[in-house]
Amino acid sequence: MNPLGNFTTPSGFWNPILWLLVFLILLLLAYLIWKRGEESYKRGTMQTDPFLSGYGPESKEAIHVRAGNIYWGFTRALKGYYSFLRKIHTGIINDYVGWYIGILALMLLLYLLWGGS
Amino acid sequence: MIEVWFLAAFILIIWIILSTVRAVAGPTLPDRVVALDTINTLMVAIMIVLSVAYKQIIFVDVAIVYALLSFVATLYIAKYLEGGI
Amino acid sequence: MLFNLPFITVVIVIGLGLYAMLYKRNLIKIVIGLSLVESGVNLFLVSLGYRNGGIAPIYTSAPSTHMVLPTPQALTLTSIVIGVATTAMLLSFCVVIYRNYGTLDARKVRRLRE
Amino acid sequence: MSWEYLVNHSPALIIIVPLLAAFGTPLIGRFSRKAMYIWIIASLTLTEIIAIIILHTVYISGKPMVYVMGANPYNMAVPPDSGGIPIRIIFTVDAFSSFMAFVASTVALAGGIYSISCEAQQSAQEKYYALLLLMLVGMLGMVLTGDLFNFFVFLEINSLASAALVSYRIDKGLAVEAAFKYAIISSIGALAFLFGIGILYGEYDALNMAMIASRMKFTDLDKIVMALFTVTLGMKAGAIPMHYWVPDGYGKAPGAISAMLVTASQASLYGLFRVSFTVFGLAANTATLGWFIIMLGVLSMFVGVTMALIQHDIKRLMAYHAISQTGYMLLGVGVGLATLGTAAFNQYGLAAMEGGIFHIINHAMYKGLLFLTAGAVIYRVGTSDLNKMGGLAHTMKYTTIFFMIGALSIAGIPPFNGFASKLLIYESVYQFNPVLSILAMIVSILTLASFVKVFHSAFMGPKIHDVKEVPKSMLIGMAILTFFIILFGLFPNIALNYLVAPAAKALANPLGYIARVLGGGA
Amino acid sequence: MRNALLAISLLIVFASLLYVAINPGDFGAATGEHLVFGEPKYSDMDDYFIHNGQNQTGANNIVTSIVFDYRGFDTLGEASVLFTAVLGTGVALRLLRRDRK
Amino acid sequence: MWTDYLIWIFLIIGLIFNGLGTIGLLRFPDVYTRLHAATKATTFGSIFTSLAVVTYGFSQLYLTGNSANLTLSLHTIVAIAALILTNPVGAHAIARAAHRSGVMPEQAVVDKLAEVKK
Amino acid sequence: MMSKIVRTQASFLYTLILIFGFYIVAHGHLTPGGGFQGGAVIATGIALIVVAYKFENIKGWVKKSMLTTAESIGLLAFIITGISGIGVSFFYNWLANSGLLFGRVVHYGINPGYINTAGTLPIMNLAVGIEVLGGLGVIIMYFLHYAKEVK
Amino acid sequence: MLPFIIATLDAFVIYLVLTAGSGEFLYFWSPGEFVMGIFLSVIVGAISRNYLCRSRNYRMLNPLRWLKFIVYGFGPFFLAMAKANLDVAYRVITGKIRPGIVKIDPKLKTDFGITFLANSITLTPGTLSVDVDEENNYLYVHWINVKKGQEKKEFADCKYVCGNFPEWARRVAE
Amino acid sequence: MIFAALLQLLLLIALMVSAYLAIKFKDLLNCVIALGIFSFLLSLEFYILQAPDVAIAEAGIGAGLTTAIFILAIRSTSRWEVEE
Repeated sequence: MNPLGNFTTPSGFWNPILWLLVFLILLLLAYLIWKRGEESYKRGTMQTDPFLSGYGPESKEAIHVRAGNIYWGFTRALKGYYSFLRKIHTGIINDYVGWYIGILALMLLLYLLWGGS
Repeated sequence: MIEVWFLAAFILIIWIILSTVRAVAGPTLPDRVVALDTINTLMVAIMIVLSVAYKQIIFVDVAIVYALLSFVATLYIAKYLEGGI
Repeated sequence: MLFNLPFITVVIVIGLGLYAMLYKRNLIKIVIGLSLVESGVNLFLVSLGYRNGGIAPIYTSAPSTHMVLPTPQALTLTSIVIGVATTAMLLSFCVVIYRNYGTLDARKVRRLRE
Repeated sequence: MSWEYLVNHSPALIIIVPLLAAFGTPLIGRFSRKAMYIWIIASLTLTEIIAIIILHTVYISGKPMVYVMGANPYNMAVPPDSGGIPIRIIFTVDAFSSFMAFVASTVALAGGIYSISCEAQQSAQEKYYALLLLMLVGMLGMVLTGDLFNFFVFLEINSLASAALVSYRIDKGLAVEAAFKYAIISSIGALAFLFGIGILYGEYDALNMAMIASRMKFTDLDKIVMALFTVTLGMKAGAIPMHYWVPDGYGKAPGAISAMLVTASQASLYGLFRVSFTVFGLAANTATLGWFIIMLGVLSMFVGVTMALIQHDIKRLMAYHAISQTGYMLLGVGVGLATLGTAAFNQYGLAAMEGGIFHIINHAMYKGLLFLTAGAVIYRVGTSDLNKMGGLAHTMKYTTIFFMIGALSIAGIPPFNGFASKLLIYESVYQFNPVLSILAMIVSILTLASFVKVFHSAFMGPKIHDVKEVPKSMLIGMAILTFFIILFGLFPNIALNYLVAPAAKALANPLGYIARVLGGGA
Repeated sequence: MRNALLAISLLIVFASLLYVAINPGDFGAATGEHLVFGEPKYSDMDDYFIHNGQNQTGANNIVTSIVFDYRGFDTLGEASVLFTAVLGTGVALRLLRRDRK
Repeated sequence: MWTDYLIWIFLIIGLIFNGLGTIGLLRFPDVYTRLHAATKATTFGSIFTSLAVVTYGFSQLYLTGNSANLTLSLHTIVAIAALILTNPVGAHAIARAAHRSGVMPEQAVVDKLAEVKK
Repeated sequence: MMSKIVRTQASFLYTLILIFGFYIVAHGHLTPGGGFQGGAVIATGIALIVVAYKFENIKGWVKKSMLTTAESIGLLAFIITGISGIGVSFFYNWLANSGLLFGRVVHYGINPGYINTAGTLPIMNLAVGIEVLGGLGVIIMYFLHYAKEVK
Repeated sequence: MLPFIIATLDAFVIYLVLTAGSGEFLYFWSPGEFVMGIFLSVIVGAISRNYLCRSRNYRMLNPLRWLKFIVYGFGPFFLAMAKANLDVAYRVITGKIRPGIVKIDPKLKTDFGITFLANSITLTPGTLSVDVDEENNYLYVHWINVKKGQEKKEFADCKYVCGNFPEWARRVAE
Repeated sequence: MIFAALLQLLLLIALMVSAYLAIKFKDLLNCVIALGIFSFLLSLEFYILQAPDVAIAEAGIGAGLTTAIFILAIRSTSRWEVEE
């Protein structure tokens, strides 16, 4: 029972310490590569600003992507699925109870017809 | 002798069912409250009679609780109707 | 002799309560349905413990010792108190909802959805 | 002597301590608020310590602890003159129970410390803390008891306390609406559960789980009981077609309570596993039940995560994730249940169960942490709408770090603890049915995606709100859970070998459970 | 559609519960696994209570001896439920500052 | 024993009056007259059925000497007292509430209370 | 406020209900009843007083803080009675058949019912009775206050 | 202090009635019941002292009044009640009614007296007390068979409405 | 003993009827009254099933207090099931 050891899964093993070591080494490598990059840039000057064909950048509040707009394409693509989901989330308490009763009925049917030894 | 008490209780429960008719039909709310009150009183009678039928003296306590407490529910409804509370 | 009539009554009462909970739109009506279901379950528990010709499980001067089963009665006591507690709490929620929403219609009390 | 005494009586003490504290809280809260805080934290810490003692004891002895309420001596489950039937209420604490008790008390401790600052502005605080303790009592009772009716009672305590706590912020009535819905649905579920208990009692004249299991014949009535139990407990755990109360309740509760509600759901899940394995596991053909639970799990995973993607309320989003994560546990344990009794069980079914059970502890920890951070954000920003947030990382550094740890953990990024359990589930479920495993991975990816969304819109970006870091006690509360996340992430062996594997074995071995209770005294 | 589905599920649940309630023995069929009103199949636990409750606890009322002794822990839970409900009612119906007249 | 006949008589009187009360409840036209029937007749009838029990209790006490029968009689008397104390007040409260909620007596020849209200 | 007749009668009935409730509580181990039932009866008595009088008067007479204190004290007494048996096990009835207070020995069979029996049961009954009367009474008071004080 | 003692004694007497026949020592009551009864009565007295003696009116402590009360209860009252029921029976069967609400002035002063009278009226022939005037103690009585001519008067005659009950009420309660 | 059985039969029928009434009315106060009647009858049924403890509890809690709480709640909300 070595706490640092690896534990076996049905088809292999997993050892977080080993993984962490590898990860750290990779991080070090990445840092080294990053270090080798261009060193002539200076922060805070025009050099780091984006070039938008002559226009100045917009204010920071305006370019912040709001939560409602993220994954717009994804929801758009799955429109039918989402409209169905929105339809069943009615928020009426009777429907809450109704779903419960419905699943109970399904379960009862399932068990009484197929379940059992 | 036991049969007599059961018979009495049986007749009393017929009266209760007849009173329930007033609770169903009663045009106004006070009518239904009257039906409730009648049912309470009859219920106390039934309980006392049945306690002899079952030869269980302690069952009378239930009847006392009934007689004392059913009245409170009536008072609440009455006070609501008066516009009190 | 009674053809399990108490049990059938239990089921009908529970069915009526469930019907009220499913189809009635008023929140207090739903609470009434819930208390009907609960009364049905209580009656079920007590009638489970009945033994034909038994007397109440209390030793007094009654001659017989052929008693009905006491455990379901103890369970039912617990259940009744739990029931009144639930009812009181639900009704207090109803009161607060009415005050904030101005209605008790379940179709209008649904600001939380999706 | 006293140490042994404490160990022997610990199953009772773990209930007594928070209950006594809860009863005393309204009295103490009337005199001094500070004394009340000390009282609460002391009792929660004591509960945690006792939970650890129980965990240790059960692990060392390797068999369930039995504590009989009111018996002489305390562990005489079956009186000698009763003909081999248990009479009293028996607490049967096996590895799974002790482990759930540990989780519950840890999250409650974190939530209690967190609440001190978070709820400082609210009125009726003594009621809040008393309810918090009662909720903890409910969870502990549910996981420790070995008696069906007692389980029902604690289920009701848990439900009512949860509903009352959800309604704690009565300001706009939204929280009360959520609480009403939750209370209605959990009451009807509890009544269905009670009806099932009634049927079992009528059939077998017993209330003890072990006794019922040993007498179980699996007639048609038992099938109905099984349906009532599984659907009710699945509903309480938040499985999908009955999940509607989850986003409402989790979303509108105070931060610490959301974290505890997660644990409460896990306790219901415990009940589901306990009932399906121990009570019905011997007599029933569990394949149908297993597949049903798998289906519920898959639905929960997928629908939960896709619903989470489109939310713009931070706590509702997390609530949908909670549903989705519950799906993993249902999947893992469902696979175990579906293979129970076959050769495949030892091959991968046990591993799947281990994964599912390990996921319970991980889920309770990281989801609790996420809800606490969400509460911290709401505490400072004043709104829960993600569209109105942004740039919080500039000022709330610690909160951001905690949130990142939680988010990475829930998405299953190594080396945090979510990964370990998910890996177990993926691999074992892959051997059972590859499609399910692939689905689980997709869900994991979507989880990551939606947390990227939260992280981006709340913490990244320009500074919109001029806010300070949250008070210290809230940070302590979050830090406690973070500690366990990192601990279980870096050293999964501790959890797996000490907690999860015994729990899974205990669950898979109903005969041992029955023998322990019915097999005589000490 | 919705109402039809609800009605069907309500009917199924109702039928299942009715299945619990109806004793086929009344109609001539074989019984054995059904509940019969008035004739519980096993009663060993309750017979233990009836025969030993009075000696062990000293209470004539066996129900009380079960409620407070054999299953006293349930009663503690029940009392806690009532306490919880009172606290919950108090939380929900507490008066905020703006609520006062 | 002669008390048996007494019990019979009491029971019959009680049942008849209870029945009359119920029939009056069904037959009378408005709330107030129904209250007359319900309150008076059922109280009286219930008292008589209870008196039958009291008689039974005392006769058994005399016959067997078992003090439990004394308890039976005394408790029944307490129940009667409770009935007498609560029923008229309940009737009064209902009548007053009905009048205040606007249910006027039908076929009334005079209504002094309504005149006062105006 | 209900009429003078109701008020006067309620005052009489209050004592009757109270003592009857306590009778049920104290005889829980001998006759049907016990802590819960008796507490409910007493709480109904409080409800009777509440309904019979004016709200302004009730606010002064029946205090919520008193009732909640009663509730907490009852619960604490109950659990402490349970804990007192923890030398053997939680909820152990150590007073029964001991010859001490409430410790009269009772044998199987019919007896007229002696109040001095049943060990810790009467104590628990009293504790639960106090708790239930406080709890149910304060629920009524909460509702009444909310109906009256909130605009 | 006096209200407390009265309430305690009242409670104790009721308790004794409820537990009679329990003991072997005093034949009626066992010593345990006595002790328990005193304990509970003190609690009840402490709680209900302000309600039982709200009017601070101790006239009812006179044993003579109790005697009168008992005489009244078994004598005129019981007869009137029996008559009332025959009356109701008659009206139920025939359906002959002539209802109306009349006002009477019983000239009683105390709360207890008016309560006593109202309850008696409700249980006796053809009358039902509907309302009471808070200041002047006038009773509004629903009369099932209003006597011809009475509906014209401002105050109906007590003699027809409630017989000599006001006298009894005065004797017992004032 | 035939009367005991008939008594119970009628009682159970009355129980079902009052349960139906409790959800039928549109006026919630009527519902509460019907629920009160239901509680009384249920308590009598408990009594006949030899459960006096439960009968007292049902009489005290179900019939007395629950009705009171319901009426207080209806007082704070609306009396009619369908508003407007």
